[in-house]
Amino acid sequence: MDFTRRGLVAATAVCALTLTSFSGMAAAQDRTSIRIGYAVSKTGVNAAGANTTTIPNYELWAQDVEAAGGLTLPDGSKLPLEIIAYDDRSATEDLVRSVERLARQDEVDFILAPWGTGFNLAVAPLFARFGYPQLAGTSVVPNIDGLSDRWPNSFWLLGSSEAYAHSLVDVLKPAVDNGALNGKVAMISIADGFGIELSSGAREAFTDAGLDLVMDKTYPLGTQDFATLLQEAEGSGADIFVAYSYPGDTFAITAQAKLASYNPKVFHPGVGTNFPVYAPMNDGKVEGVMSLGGIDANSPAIQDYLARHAEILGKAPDSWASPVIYASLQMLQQAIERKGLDREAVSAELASGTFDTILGSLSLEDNQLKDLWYIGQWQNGNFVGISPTDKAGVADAVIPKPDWN
Amino acid sequence: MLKVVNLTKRFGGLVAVNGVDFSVEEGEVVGLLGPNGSGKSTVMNLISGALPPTLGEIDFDGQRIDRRPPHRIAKLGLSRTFQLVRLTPSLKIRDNVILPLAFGVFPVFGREAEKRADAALEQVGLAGRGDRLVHDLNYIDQKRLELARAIVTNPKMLLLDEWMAGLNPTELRAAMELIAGLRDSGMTILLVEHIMEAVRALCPRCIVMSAGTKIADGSTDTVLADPHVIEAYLGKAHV
Amino acid sequence: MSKQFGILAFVVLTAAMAALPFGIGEYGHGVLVGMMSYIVLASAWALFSGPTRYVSLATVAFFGIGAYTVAVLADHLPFGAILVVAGVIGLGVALLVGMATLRLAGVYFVIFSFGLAELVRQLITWFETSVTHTLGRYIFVEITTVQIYWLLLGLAVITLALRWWIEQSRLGLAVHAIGDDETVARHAGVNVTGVKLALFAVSSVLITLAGAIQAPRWTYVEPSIVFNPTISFITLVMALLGGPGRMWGPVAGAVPLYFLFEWIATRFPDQNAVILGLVFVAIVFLVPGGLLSLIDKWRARGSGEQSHA
Amino acid sequence: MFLSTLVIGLVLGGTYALIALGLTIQYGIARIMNLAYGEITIAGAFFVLMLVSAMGLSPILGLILVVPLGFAISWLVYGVVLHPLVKRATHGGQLEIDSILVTFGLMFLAQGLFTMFFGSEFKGYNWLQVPVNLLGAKIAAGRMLGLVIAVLIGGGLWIAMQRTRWGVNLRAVANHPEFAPLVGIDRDRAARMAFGLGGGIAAAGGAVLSMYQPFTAIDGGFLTMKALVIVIMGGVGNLGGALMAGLLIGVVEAFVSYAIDPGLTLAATYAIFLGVLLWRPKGLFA
Repeated sequence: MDFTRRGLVAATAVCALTLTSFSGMAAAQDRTSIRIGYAVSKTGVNAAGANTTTIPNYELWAQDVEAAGGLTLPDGSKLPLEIIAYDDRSATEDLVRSVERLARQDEVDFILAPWGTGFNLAVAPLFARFGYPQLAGTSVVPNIDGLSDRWPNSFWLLGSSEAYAHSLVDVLKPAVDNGALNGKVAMISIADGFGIELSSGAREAFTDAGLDLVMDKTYPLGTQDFATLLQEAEGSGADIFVAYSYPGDTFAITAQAKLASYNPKVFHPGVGTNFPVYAPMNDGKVEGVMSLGGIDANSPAIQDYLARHAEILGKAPDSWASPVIYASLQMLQQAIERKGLDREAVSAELASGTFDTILGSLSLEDNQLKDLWYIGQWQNGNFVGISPTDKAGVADAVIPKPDWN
Repeated sequence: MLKVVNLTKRFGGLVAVNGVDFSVEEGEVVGLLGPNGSGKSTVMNLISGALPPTLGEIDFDGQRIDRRPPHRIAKLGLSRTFQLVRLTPSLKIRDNVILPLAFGVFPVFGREAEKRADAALEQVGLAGRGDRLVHDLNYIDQKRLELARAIVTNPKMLLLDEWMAGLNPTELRAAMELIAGLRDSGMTILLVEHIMEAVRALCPRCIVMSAGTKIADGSTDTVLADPHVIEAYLGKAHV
Repeated sequence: MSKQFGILAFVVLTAAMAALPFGIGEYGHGVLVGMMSYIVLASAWALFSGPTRYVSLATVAFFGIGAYTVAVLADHLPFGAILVVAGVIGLGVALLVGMATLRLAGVYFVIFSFGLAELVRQLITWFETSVTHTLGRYIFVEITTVQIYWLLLGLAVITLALRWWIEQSRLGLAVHAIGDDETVARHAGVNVTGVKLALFAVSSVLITLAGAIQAPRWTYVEPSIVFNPTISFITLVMALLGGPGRMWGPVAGAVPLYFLFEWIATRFPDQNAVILGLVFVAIVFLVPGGLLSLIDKWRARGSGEQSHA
Repeated sequence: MFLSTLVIGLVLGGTYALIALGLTIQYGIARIMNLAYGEITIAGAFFVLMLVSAMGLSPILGLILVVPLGFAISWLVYGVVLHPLVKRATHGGQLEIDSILVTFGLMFLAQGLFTMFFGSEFKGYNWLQVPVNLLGAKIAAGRMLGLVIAVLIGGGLWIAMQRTRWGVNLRAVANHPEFAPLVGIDRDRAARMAFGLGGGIAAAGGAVLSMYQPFTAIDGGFLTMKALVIVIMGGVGNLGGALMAGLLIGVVEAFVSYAIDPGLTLAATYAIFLGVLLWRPKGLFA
């Protein structure tokens, strides 16, 4: 029965390891800094997305705050930031544990949201339980209204899948009505949370608007070749091509569409179209391509943001989630300035206050940011917002899209 | 005890065993001879179930056993050794011997199995070494262990595949005594062997194969004097 | 030492592990869940792969099936019943797959098991997108982290007890013999296919349950979340490091590696992958053949004292 | 539609085949299951990207330069990391486990280094994105080039394996590793050579890939798995088999996507692969 002896040794080791790893819990609150923590996918399958949208903006904001001498508190004093960043390795279990660590071991003052729809949903109950506000800037979720009831501290800033679908319809419908488009839609979507939510929202919205969905296919993660799908889309005779795709797919879809001289009157691929690399990757010949998001290129605040992002981080931000994330940090900053480090009060302020951000003056309705660019289009080298069509600073949609060259 | 009818095995285009018939009566010790590549080991593998036959029928102790998996054939009371010693080194020596007991037709495990395993080890000359590792054994002792594993279940029939190959003269004598002891206890044995001394001493009857077919079957002296057999072994020039 | 003492020590150890969550914070609970999860996964993996030496990368296929079952049924059945259903589904898949594949050997099985995990993930994704049109699913089950930990601890106890029971029983002989030489085992009367199938099924059910128990911690699951192939690799590495041939081997591999990974992830988040890679290489070189070989050396030195085990 | 789908499939398969060729050599001759194989491919892609975007050189020049580089790196990796393991292994099973572990570690290491140096965003450049019309399918010239290079390398290697003494030696090691030393072949040298050669081909595959497809620092894992599937289907060490299996997978994916459901293309790949494993574990073309 020698296993028992070894078992005891193992058990002792387990206990020792576990206990030592929890000793030296967070240091006393001597308030020489404000501790901000976050866990995002620095590595793994989500890293490409997180490193394009979330991480650069967290870093940019931290530098901006530092340059300003720290975060201002209600009494006018300033405290520097102390940033604690973890890598969730693109695994939810690691993310959940990192957030627990930030809240309970590091005892940070605020936790910034992770990257991605699923990951934000996965930690929403934790943020709620620990009482941290969650400013989710990279989540497109369905049935968004139920979420803020369930987790009152959660704020969903990138809109719902239904909103994207309706905004797209708002752009398309007038063109269909005046005969510029034939009203047929070919849609492909990635078989992943993002693609499914958006495509199911779109399916409904298209039908309601009387558009004819002549092609509706999903493709799995990891698909590299879209030649057959594009062939079929072209063959369907649809004037409107919509793809709810991920960045790699978006690039491939665009490249292959150009190759095949497939030039539908509306060409709308998914995430990645709004990435800065999209234009140079296509020799700048992206005029008229539509997608999710957009910016008001004429806004001085946005121009300043773009310039600082490029100057400080050495690369341009994407034109969808990046400004939203940066604006969410400004909201957090201003809420802290008004209410201090009391997280409950900060959450309440986020829910009800009005904030001055690079996206203009923002306030949330039912914990959601609804005043947002849902659909954008490449026009003269910028990915500008074209819908909601009644939003200030809106650009007119160019339909039909000009030829690829 | 064992009856083989029209046994045939093809590997792709190669016919390793071609329509072999023979039978072995209870208590008999029969030598299976033939030059290298004549199909002897394949016959052993077909009987023990290691390979399925292409054609033919094998009956053992009144039951048809071709197409049966080896573990079910073993349970009927047919044990074997392998041409190249095969043991299970992650088990202690005694456990190597207990294995077939534990999975016999009437499984024996625990004290009783240990007792019978130790008895079998003693029988083959490995008394008191049950707790050692297989790696501690030299070649002859590994062969002994393999034999202990084969006989511990007290099988009705034993297949020995060149069990005495590679032994020095002293070891060979000991090995022959062991087999003789088994024969005297009434065990039916079919053995493939190249050592003529052992064959003459142990087997009253021999079957000779060449190129997959049976070329002789009869009393050892007669068979070994048969010109066909000599031709098969030594080539035409010597006839 | 007697068998009674062994059992007593095991019970005391289990009680101590069960008491661990008291007095440590919620982050500690999360750590315990992660650790216990890998203890179960590595031990269950080794239950089949250790003695038979089949290197399986199908861990996440079953883990994901468990988690996904919870996601599908969370609103319809009580959690206990869901666990039963998950176990049954895991068993069914394991038997089906096992019957088809256990004659593959060596690296072919490795690749097959990896392909299986991918196939399951692709099929579930396709089904969800094309048939139900919902890929992500919410899991709202009222269960605390500590309760999850206790469930996993119970599963770990069952896994280790099973391993112990197998080692004591005649099945243990068969299992080791199969690992050494299947032909010998067959000719000794062992129904090799049956034994392998049974082990594969038991191991798979345990892994399925581990996935099911943990699923409520994530709130929201998608196939890409629960069928993350890294889980298979980490499990494999932990079990191999500790030594899958021994009852406590996987535990001995899982615990230090888990803490090491955790430490690296929190201390060096930006160099995580590089350090992890170097650690892997270092383990292979500094602990040749894994901790297993060290344990073998101890065993060789102390083989006399083991004789009455 | 049938013809153009076939052409699309063949072109897609060409890339798969090219990447799988190197792995089948590594795995067949050096007997190392190299889980970090795809990282050499990605390293090749990054190398060409640097040449093109930082120095403005032609990707074709990059392709030529990257082969000896991939060879050298793999040759070194074999010598420094894998050779000691081969020498140490007492039986095949241990080497198998050791090499899985160590190359898995190398995979992490390489992905970490790529991320540190290049970031984890999508990288790519634009080159030869001119359509070539082939039997009704419009294919990127870069992609066509991939197919041509795959066939050239595959064919060239096959001829070298059949006709040269060097190739005969390598094949001898692949088919009968235990007898090779008896006829005076240095197994270790052959293994190192094969590992390097495989690395060279992997890097070439990366160079070709970068010509028409954006990539990230962690794409190597997918490539390794796809290559592994093809290697097993084609029969380990079988160059012609890898070429055929790569093309076959490409064609199957194209037809499933076109005729059944794009959501099932990858499922179909794995289903066929599992079927082959069960039906002919030694490969379709053994």
